[in-house]
Amino acid sequence: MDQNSRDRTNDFVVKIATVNGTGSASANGMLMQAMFRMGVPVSGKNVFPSNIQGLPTWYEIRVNKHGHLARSPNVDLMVAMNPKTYEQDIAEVRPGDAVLFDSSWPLEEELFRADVLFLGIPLSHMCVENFEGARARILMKNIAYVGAVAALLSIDLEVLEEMLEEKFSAKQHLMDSNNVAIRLGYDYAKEHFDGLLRVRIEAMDANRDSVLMTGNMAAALGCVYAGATVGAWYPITPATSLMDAFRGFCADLRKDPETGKNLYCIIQAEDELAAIGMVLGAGWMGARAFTPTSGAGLSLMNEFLGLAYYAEIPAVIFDVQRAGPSTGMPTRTQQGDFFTVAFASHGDTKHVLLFPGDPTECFYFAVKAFDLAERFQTPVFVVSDLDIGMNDWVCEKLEWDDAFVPDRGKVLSAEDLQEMDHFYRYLDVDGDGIPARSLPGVDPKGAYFTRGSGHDRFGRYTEDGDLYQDVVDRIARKIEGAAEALPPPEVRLANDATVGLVTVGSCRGAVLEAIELLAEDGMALDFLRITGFPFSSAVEEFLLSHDLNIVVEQNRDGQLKRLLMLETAVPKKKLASVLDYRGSPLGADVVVQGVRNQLGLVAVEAG
Amino acid sequence: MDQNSRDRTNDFVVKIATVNGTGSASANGMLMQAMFRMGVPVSGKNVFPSNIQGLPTWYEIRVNKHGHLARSPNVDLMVAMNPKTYEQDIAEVRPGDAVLFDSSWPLEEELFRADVLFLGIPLSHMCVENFEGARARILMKNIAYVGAVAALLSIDLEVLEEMLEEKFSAKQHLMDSNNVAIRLGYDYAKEHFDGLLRVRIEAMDANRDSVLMTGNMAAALGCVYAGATVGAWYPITPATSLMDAFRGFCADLRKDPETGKNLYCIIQAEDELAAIGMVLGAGWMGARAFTPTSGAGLSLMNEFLGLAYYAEIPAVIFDVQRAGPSTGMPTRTQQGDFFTVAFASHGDTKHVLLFPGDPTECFYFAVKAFDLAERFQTPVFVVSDLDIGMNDWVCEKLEWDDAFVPDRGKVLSAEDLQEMDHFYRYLDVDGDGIPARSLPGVDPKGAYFTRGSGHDRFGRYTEDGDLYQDVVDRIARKIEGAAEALPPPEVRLANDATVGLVTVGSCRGAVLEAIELLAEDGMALDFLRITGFPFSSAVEEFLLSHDLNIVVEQNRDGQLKRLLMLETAVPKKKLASVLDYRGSPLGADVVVQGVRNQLGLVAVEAG
Amino acid sequence: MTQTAKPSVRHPGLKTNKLGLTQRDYEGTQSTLCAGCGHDSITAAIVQAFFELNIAPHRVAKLSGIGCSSKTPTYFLSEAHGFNSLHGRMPSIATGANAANGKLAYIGVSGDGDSLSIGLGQFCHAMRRNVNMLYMLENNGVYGLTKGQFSASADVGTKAKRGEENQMPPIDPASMALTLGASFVARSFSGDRKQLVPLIKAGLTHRGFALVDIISPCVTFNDHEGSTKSYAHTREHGHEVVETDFVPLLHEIQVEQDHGASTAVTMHDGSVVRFRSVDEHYDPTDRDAAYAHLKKLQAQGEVATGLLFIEPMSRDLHELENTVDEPLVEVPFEKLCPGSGVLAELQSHWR
Amino acid sequence: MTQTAKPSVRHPGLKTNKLGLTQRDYEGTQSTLCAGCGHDSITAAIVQAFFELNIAPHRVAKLSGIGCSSKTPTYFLSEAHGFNSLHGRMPSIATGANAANGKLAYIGVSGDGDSLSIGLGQFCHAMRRNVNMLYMLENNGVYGLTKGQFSASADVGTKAKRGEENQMPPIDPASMALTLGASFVARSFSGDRKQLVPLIKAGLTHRGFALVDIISPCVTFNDHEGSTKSYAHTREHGHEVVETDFVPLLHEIQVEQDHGASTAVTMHDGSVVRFRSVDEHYDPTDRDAAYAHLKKLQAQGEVATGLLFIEPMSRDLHELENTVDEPLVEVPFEKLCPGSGVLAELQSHWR
Ligand SMILES: Cc1ncc(C[n+]2csc(CCOP(=O)(O)OP(=O)(O)O)c2C)c(N)n1
Ligand SMILES: Cc1ncc(C[n+]2csc(CCOP(=O)(O)OP(=O)(O)O)c2C)c(N)n1
Ligand code: SF4
Ligand code: SF4
Ligand SMILES: [Mg+2]
Ligand SMILES: [Mg+2]
Repeated sequence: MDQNSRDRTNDFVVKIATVNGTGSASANGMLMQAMFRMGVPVSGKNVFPSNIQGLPTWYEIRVNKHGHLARSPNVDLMVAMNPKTYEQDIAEVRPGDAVLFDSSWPLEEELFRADVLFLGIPLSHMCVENFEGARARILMKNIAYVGAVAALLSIDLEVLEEMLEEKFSAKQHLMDSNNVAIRLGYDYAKEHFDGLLRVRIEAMDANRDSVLMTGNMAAALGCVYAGATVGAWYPITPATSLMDAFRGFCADLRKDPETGKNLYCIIQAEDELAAIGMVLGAGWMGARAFTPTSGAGLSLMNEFLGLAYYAEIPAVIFDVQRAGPSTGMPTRTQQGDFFTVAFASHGDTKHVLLFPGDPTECFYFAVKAFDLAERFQTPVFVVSDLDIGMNDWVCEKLEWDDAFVPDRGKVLSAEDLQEMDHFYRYLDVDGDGIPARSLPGVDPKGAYFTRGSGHDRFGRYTEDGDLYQDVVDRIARKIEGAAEALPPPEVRLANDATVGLVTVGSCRGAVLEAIELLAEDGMALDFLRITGFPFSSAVEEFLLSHDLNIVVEQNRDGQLKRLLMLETAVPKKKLASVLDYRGSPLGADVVVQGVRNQLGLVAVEAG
Repeated sequence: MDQNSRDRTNDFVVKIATVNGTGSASANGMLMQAMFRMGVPVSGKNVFPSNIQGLPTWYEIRVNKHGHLARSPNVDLMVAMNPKTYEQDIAEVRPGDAVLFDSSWPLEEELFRADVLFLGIPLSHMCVENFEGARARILMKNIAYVGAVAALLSIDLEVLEEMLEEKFSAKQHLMDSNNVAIRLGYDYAKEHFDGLLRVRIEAMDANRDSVLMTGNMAAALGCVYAGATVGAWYPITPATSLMDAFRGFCADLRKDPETGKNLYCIIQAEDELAAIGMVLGAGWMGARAFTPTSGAGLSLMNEFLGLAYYAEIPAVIFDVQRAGPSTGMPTRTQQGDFFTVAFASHGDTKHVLLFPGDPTECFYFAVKAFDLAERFQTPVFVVSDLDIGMNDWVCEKLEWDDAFVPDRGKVLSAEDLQEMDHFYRYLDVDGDGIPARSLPGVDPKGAYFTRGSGHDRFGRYTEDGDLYQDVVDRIARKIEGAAEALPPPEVRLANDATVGLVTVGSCRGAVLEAIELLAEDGMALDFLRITGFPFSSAVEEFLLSHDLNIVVEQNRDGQLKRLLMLETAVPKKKLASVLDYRGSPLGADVVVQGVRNQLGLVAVEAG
Repeated sequence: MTQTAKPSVRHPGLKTNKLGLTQRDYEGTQSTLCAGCGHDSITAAIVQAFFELNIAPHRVAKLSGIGCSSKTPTYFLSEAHGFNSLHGRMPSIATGANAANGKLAYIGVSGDGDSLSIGLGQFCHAMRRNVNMLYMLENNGVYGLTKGQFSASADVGTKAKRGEENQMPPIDPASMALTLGASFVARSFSGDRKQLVPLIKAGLTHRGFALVDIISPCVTFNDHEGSTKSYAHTREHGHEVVETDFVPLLHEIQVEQDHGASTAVTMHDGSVVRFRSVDEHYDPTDRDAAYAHLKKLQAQGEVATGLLFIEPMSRDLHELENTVDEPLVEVPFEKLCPGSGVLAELQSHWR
Repeated sequence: MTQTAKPSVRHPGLKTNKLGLTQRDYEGTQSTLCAGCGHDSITAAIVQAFFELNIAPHRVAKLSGIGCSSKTPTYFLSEAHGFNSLHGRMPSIATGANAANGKLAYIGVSGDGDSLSIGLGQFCHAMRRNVNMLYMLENNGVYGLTKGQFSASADVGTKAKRGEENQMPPIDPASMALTLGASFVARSFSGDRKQLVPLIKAGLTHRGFALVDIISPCVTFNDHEGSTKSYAHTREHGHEVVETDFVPLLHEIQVEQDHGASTAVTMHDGSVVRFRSVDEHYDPTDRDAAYAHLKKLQAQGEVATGLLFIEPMSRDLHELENTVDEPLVEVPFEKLCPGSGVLAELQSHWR
């Protein structure tokens, strides 16, 4: 569809270019939040550097009345607040689009383009005039551009003012200056540029059942609700905010009312080897314990993960993926750890994975992960990514059933133990591959020796090949058995489609949008989103029932596709890949183009 | 074939059951070595516990005139020297076979079997009579049973005596007592049991071009010949003896003749994380550096391996595999690390692997590994196992071409650098995916920054998705390019076979023997032994050209088969598995049975 | 949660403790170490100490890393839950376990390789967190299980069995612990059961991390001449700086009053550790003085033994983290899950 | 292998050193740290020290781990080979590199998180091996790059920006280094260039592991009241125990003779480190006395700075390992490969 003829009310992208460490992140968040409060579907993606202060950073807000909230490269308004990136920011703007810039200093001649609308506001000058002190001036400049953008897009000023009120109700002077700043930008823009933009926002009622959350917040809250008591971690972007959020929730919700003491224990470990070790120690004791981490941390946990697998110790690991390999791009998103988590540690292993697609699922899957870890007595990974984990998503409100009872799996009480003739830790009595476990300190009869070395079904040390095999075969069966206990995949069927688009995690939105776009071109595609590993039979059925399955994912090597090759009966020739691993949240444009290429179709808009 | 009607001269198995830490290992080795010197194909497999002293241990010697030297479970003579395992040892003996035991103390009634030949020699009594001191008596008892076995099997006593002479020429009293001990056993057995056994040994001339080596010795020697100067490691069974051997060779061969100082540096690191870090530091400097390790150590190296991959630093890692997962059975063999090494570390990675099939190849592949590591600027893994690494193998003598020049790959000299306009570390100028590298200290123009974080082709830090992708795509191409530079797979074709047996590493002998056995039953099978990864086109061709490829390997999950599924075009249904992961070297019986099962054939000898 | 009778037959003649258990009940399976290994003597001391302290075996968590030393938890307290973890990683397992359930008695067994090489970081950080556990470092100067390589505690000039001399300076766990602020630091010798048993008891009673560094000769790889961790060398150069007596809280019998310059320290639980300084003026509650004395002896080639330092009222992990008194594993789910109302309230702010 | 002219234009007015290089030639790319970060001052001191020592930049290997501090090698010596490795793992990279080529100058830059938490083991073992390198520990008490969590060097009671108090006892790298037998231990302050530059020079000249622990305030996360690693706190509580002057071997000008109680130590290469004790009788060559003094000051809330300890004739990795003088990377292949004859001979015994 032609970009210019579309009605772009509630359908546009604003991109804001600033410098990190200057307070722009919270200003940008405000802007996005205001749009959310206007009831309009919106998303915000933070593109930030791996340093603390002084480098270019961007924030992309997409508004889409149809609810397509994947990243879109089609910027309608560029808020160019960082002279260091003027050149690239202005170059990115398409003909007819607009640039908002700080005209306190003249823009260099050669940056101007005739086909672009340049909206200059002397933001810095205005702030120097209105505020005292360097820091305040920098901060208020951010608020001023928020005001200006509000005016340009017709964002309800009252909504913004209400937000300032909530935020600063206790600090009158801050509220005053923020209000002044908002007005500075707003009034200037209204006066000079009113009605110039082709895009605008209009109140809707799409967000009634939605909240704004990051995946890490939601996952942390899931840990609280699941009854996790021990969290051990080592700081690493983009997983850090998960533990920060857990700590925050616990401080509010997990103090013993009588003593004020903590009903939780969070340990900042000396490194990730220790963090996972602590989780295993706590899990062995019977606590629900977890660790959030990312790439490098996972690699360091490898040895312990094999121990947990083989000694059958529950543990929950959040892998908030970032761009690898090695240190890679620590502040960029990617889905490159699938193989690492699926087969972590030397020797024969296979792990249970959950793949949330948005923050809401981060909450539910976090709760599920603890149930699964205890039920299957094995590490369970919740595999999200930087996009889900750290960006604010508009998503379905969380619900909690107060009748929920955690699934502790086969944990034996003192009474259970007393009733048994003998307790054998690794004996499968009912054929599901899952033996019962006892907890330390509960009863002398439950005592056994946990170890990563060869053991038989009775828990005795062994170097006998058959006895050893007996146990590892059972563990393999146990893990296979987890497949149907995982959350079912998300399937959406078109009519008579012979091609399926398969995806995972944060790619969901872009793929669904692409399916709509391709449907508009008459191409029917089915949709499958993988939510767990080992794969359930529904996954295999979907794949087998399509002539071609195009797997869309964010890594170089097509890791999900390769897992499907390995772990389902689908013939390899029925699987193809669309990959994007440049570190940005996926956009529908990439998927559309990729699918067209795969299907040998010439892009409609090409040439 | 009927076991009893075969001519079993030079075709039998002797199994010796003792207690570890009592000196029996060297006695057993002597026995095996004597047979080797008689020119007969022979192999010895040491089955030892994961402790230092006092537990049961076994040594299995197979003699086979046809050169089939895989482990065989068909024991013809059980030398039962450990009363603690009498029961299982005697139970293992097949009807008609013989047990040699120490009759100093009576065998318990219930252990006797009517269908087995019991040959009792009062070894302990004889040693008490002939030797002084507890330790000497224990040691000499070992030598005495060697003498007895020699008599029973007609091993040339002179050969044994010559060996004692070589060993103890400097220590007359030891030579004397050993000679006495040998005679004690020999004479007693000759006198009482002459001609009783159905098996015997006869001199041949099969070993003229062979030597006795362990894989770890050979690999260590390969490191010496490749010019490796830095070795860093952390002790771990079964990799320890590789570094011990390297140290030994270096002490002899790598002293500066003038100063007596070391032309090498071996560092016992504080752990495996440090060991691989040291190897990378040395590789970065331009030294050929390596580390030997096994399962747990590999897991700990994960993070650094990703750095080496992405920052393109040469390194050689010997993975002498043992039974996993986790600590597993540290003194048992397995091939369970294929996935770990192929995709080590988080993010998208793929590593170059070499799979030696015996000690001879350990030598050549070690040399090759350093060439490949420098040529492709990446970690190269030599993946062997406990069976190859620690057992004595009769194998082809090593040859060395004095014209050999190490392939350092694209290393720039000061002159090279001076001639360049600019040096850019990660720029591929000739399309093979391999950039040139400079070494620290050589020339200011060569200076660059090595890092595991995002970088562009010029070596500059980047968070730009396209520039990042450019580099990781090139690295993927580079690694693919290694496929044809690896040693070619071993292929043996039968006539008109439609089924291929595919294997790797130490499984070679058992698979070849199985092919012969199955051929005797009229079943023609082709043979493919994988020697490297990424797989060369020859591998794919072989697989595609067969209706079915049965992959024989020693792990639970069919890891090699799965790698072939992932990395070749062969349809999955053309791949099947025969697996044995109980920790013992593979036997042909397991393969024959497995192949029969796969092909839906009822075993000929069944029921 | 109740202590129950052991099914095994009781020898009526055997002495029982307050729980009605015999010393046998504190044993484990048969050792598979080399005959004469120092580690086995330590195992015996552990058995005796637990027996005498009247600790219910199933209320003990016994943990270890990997090594000959780390095998020993199998050889004591078969009714305790055991965890033979990974090489060098026992401290983190113990920390997490203790965080989850601080009401068990924790004993960790490690070796010098396990603690001072691969596990150095975890070892130091567990000390820093003052995890309430007894940490037994069975120190033989070599890697026993991997056949005799020098460990990081081997002294300069120590000769290996095959003759090589160690060149690398040693790490002394006791002085390192003092430097890092450990709250209980002792050193002993596997051959000195009389000294070892009270130290184990005091360490178990101490609320916090109690390090007992025990010279424990490896008869197979490091008991020859030229080794400074041999029986002979340790007997000759061990130097007791302070005699220690452990007096449990409920000890009925009056302890003998004939101590020389005896001082007493009261522990968290009210039991008493009583010292008699052998070296004049040695004060095991003065960290810096203890360090200086240790170093002085070391310079003379002497190995200070005894309870070198104790800070009985130090704050352990749970105090540092302000956790509830109840073990976290016993907190009912209802107290942990805030419920639907809170969830709705929380989310009302996320708009 | 030859030093060549820099292509960049020279400002004729700039001072040059013996190699004809200006201080500019010792700089790197523009820093991306926060304005005012202590680490940037340290970078400036490093630039000055290398310049004044006349070291050819390309004969320097500069290494680091991960963290804000670990980014700084990009900001100095752009003509040196650099290695920004993994979090906490720089010591092993440096050890391997040094083993392969002991003839370069090695400088490692690390942070308190990098060295004292994840990297504690490697840090200690590199010290133990006495790897010949200058190790700059840029110590700010927090994890800067991951946004301000307490590090293991944070003092008890230190307040975070948002108010929480640190409870865990700190690890002091200097006293730990003394305990572990480090051969060169110094402490300084990023704000004290005058003290820092000679320490860097001495550390670079020292043959062995030279630790310089530098309090380097993190202006973004740890420079507020309640922090013991702030500019204000360090200025107030830093206590120089000894003034240090570094006199390179070929220094033509006679050093001033007006030092008070000045003592001098001669280094491996003949250069001289000259001390003037500020605290009476402080002797930086007496390890145990230095330790005691450090601890005494610490108990008073003071941070001892200066060259705390030096053992100039200690044996470094290469001496301990008895490697040839020539860098191993320069030994020709012919000297390394024994050839076919030896192979045949060897194998004649393997029968
Ligand atoms: C990651 C890892 N690396 C190496 C090993 C091999 N290993 C087993 S025990 C041991 C050393 C044990 O030494 P120490 O802790 O001193 O115990 P000791 O046997 O002397 O009692 C080593 C290196 C291992 N188990 N795991
Ligand atoms: C294995 C691993 N875990 C976590 C991280 C994340 N990380 C990066 S820097 C850092 C801490 C840096 O602190 P410090 O060394 O004190 O340096 P500073 O930034 O304070 O100078 C951490 C935890 C990482 N890079 N790698
Ligand atoms: S090898 Fe040494 S440490 Fe191990 S059991 Fe034997 S004597 Fe003990
Ligand atoms: S965050 Fe702190 S340590 Fe990092 S650059 Fe900023 S001031 Fe320096
Ligand atoms: Mg030891
Ligand atoms: Mg820091």
